[in-house]
Amino acid sequence: MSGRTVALSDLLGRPVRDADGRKIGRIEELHAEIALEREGNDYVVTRFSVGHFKSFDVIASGNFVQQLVRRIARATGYRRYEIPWDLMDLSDPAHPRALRREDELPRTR
Amino acid sequence: MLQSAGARATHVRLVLVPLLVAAGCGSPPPLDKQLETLESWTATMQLAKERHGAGAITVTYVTQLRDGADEAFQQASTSIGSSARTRADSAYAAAALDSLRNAIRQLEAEIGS
Amino acid sequence: MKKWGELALGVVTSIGGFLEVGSIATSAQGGAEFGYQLAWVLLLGTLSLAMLMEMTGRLAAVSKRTYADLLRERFGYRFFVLPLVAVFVVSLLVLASEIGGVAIALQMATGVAFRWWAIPIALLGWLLLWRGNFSIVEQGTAMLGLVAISFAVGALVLHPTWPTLGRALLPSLPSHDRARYWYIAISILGASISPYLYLFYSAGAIEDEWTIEHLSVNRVTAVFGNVFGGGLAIAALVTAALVFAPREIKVDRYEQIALLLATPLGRAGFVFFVMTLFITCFGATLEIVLAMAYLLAQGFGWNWSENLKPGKDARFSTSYTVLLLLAALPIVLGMDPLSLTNISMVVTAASLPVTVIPLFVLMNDGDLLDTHVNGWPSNLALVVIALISIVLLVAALPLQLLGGG
Amino acid sequence: MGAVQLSHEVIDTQLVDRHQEKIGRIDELLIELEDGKPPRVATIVIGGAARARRVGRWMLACHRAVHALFGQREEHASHVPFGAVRCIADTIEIDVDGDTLDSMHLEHWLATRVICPIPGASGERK
Repeated sequence: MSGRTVALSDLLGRPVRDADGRKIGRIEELHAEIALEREGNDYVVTRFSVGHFKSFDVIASGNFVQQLVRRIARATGYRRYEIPWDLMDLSDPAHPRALRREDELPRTR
Repeated sequence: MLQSAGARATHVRLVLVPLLVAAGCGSPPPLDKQLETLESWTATMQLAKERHGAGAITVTYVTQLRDGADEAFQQASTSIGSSARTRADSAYAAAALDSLRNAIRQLEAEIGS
Repeated sequence: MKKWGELALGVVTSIGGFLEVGSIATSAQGGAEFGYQLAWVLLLGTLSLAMLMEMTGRLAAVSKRTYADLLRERFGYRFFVLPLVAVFVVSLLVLASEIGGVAIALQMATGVAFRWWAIPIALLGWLLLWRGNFSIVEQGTAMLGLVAISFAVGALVLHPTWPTLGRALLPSLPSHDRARYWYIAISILGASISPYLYLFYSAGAIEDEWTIEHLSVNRVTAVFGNVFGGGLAIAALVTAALVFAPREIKVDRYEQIALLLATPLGRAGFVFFVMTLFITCFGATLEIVLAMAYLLAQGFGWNWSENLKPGKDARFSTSYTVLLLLAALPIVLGMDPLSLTNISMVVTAASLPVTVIPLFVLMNDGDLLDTHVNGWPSNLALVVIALISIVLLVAALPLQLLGGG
Repeated sequence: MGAVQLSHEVIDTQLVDRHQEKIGRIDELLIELEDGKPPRVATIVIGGAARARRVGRWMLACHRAVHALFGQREEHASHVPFGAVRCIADTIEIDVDGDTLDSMHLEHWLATRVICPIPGASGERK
C-alpha cells in the first residue's frame, strides 16, 4: 500500500475523529517542512491543524483576523489541535482519524 | 392529493401574479406617471426651441430630441386611453397629448422642417 | 519635481476617472427629479471611493501586489470565484453602457444613430490598447477629460443657492416618490463606487512601479482627485436642478442631457457636453476593459501588462479584445443606453460587498502591509462602507422593481 | 525555506518559471501518502479542471461543458514535481521552462495563431 496520492483540497475541511471516534474538528491547515533526511528539496507534512473554523478558513487566513479569531477562541474556550503526522491515520483520506484520544492531543494556545 | 396539488398551484399563482405585475410586465404605467412624461417632453421641446433660437444647439441635435418626443407621444397615445378611468382623466390626457403635439410642431417650425 | 508631476497627474487622472456615463446620467436624473436633495449621496459615494482607492493603492505600493492577485491568493480559489463572477458581470454591463455613452455623443454630433457607432468605438479602443502603453491610456484620457470642468462652469453661471446646496450635503428624506428617490440614490452610489475603479487603480500602481515612496502621491491622488471628480458630478446635479427641475423635465433619454450645458453656456456648452460625454466615456471604456483583463490575468496567474507587446501576454490581450467586442453587442442591437446605464449602476451597487469586505481583511494583514496597516479611522470607515454595501445588496432588486420605471 | 503552511502560503500562489515569466497559479497540490512515512508534498497541478473541482461538482461540469463547446477533448494541465520549487515567497519559482508546460497551451496557441498575425503584436515592450 504505497504511493497513494490525495489532493490537498480534498484533505482541507475533512472532519477528523479521535481514537474514541469523537469528532474533534476539521483539517484547517497542513504544515510542511523540508525533510532533512532526504536529498534535495523535498517537503514533507509535519503536522495538521485541526479546528472548527472550516467555514471560516477563507477569512481566517488574514493575520489580523487570525489574531481576532484566536482572541475570541481564548474567550470562548475554543480548541484547535496540532496533530503530528505520525498521530494522524490517513489510510482512508476521506475519514482521517487521530491515533490518540482528544485530551491527549497537542493543542494550540 | 390531487386537490392539494391544485391548491398549491393556486398559491404559486397568488404569489407570482403580483410579482409579475410589480415587475411591470405588460401593464402600462399609471396615468399620473404618463402625464408627467408627456409634460416633461413638452417642456423639453419648449427648451429646445428656445435654445435653438439662441443658436446654442444644432439642427441635427434638435431633430434627435424631436424624435425622442415623437416616440414618447406615440407610446402615450396608444396606452393612455386604457389608463384614464374617468371622464376628467380622459380630458387631462387629451390636453397633455395636445400640448405635446403643439410643442413638437412649434419646434419643427423653428428648425424649418 | 518628478513627484509634483506625478501628484498633478494622479489628481487629474481621478478627476477624469470619476465622471463617466453613469455619474453624468444619474446626477442629471437626480437633479432633474429631486433638485439639490441627492447631493449628499454623491458626497457619500465620493468619500467612500476615495477611501477604497487610497487603501487599494496603499496595498499595491507597500506589498507590490494587486488587489485581484491577493483576492485569489489569500482567500483561495473557492472564494475568488465569487468576486470574479460578480465583478465580471457588472463590469461587462458598465462597459456596454460606456460604449453606449460614446456612441450617443457621436450621434448628437453627427445625427448618425448610436448603434452604428458601437463597433467603430470598440475597434478604436482596441487599437489604442493594442498600440499604446499604460501611461498613454491613463494620461491621455485624463488630460482630455479635463473638459468635464465645463460642468463646474455651467453650475457657477447658473448661480446656485449655496445654503440650500450646503444643506443638501446632509442626508434627508424625500417628500415625494420615495421609491424613486432611493432608486436614484442607489444608482448614484453604484456610479460612484465601481469595483473596476479600484481594481484598475491597484493594477495601475503596479504598472507605474509604485513603492512606499509613492504613499503620499497615493493619498493625495485618491483624496483630491476624487473630491474634484465628485465635485464635478455635484456640479452636474446642480445644473440639472437649475435647468431641468424648474421646467419639470425628467431625463428619459440621453439626448435630453445635452440641454444641461447648452442652457447656461450656449453653443460652447453644447459642444463641451458632447466632448465631455465622448472623452470621459471613452476613457472609462479603456479603463474598464483593462480592469477586467487585469482581473482575469491576475486571478489566473497569466502574464499581464499594458506595457508589454500583445504577443508577450496573449491571453491578457485576447481578453480585452474579446470583451470590447462583446460589450459593443447590446449597443449594436439597439438597446437603450440610458436603461442599460441605470440597470448597470444598480447591479454595481449590489455587487459591492464581495469586493469591499475582503479588503478589510487584507488592509489589516501585517504580513502584507507591515506598519502601513489600517488605523482605526480607516477601519471604521471601511466597516461603514461595507455595511452600506450590504444594504445596497439587499435593497437593489426591490428598488429596481419599484423605482426603476 | 523552512516551514510553510500549504493552504495559507502555497496553494493559489503565483508561479514563475526559471525566466521569471508568470506561468499560472498553483491550482492544486497532490500529497503522497506512504505507510510509516510522513506525507510528502509531491506534485503541483496547474489546470482548469483541478481548479474547478475545488469549487464544486457543478463548476467542474461547467468547465467540461465549456471545453466540449470548443471541441477540446483533452485537458491541457501540467503536473510539476514539487522538487522543482526553487523559492517560496510572494511568488513561487519553479525550475522549469514555461514554454514546455502543457498548461501554457492556450497562451501559445493564442500567441501564434491569433495575436501575432495581427500587426504590432511582436516584440518586447511598447
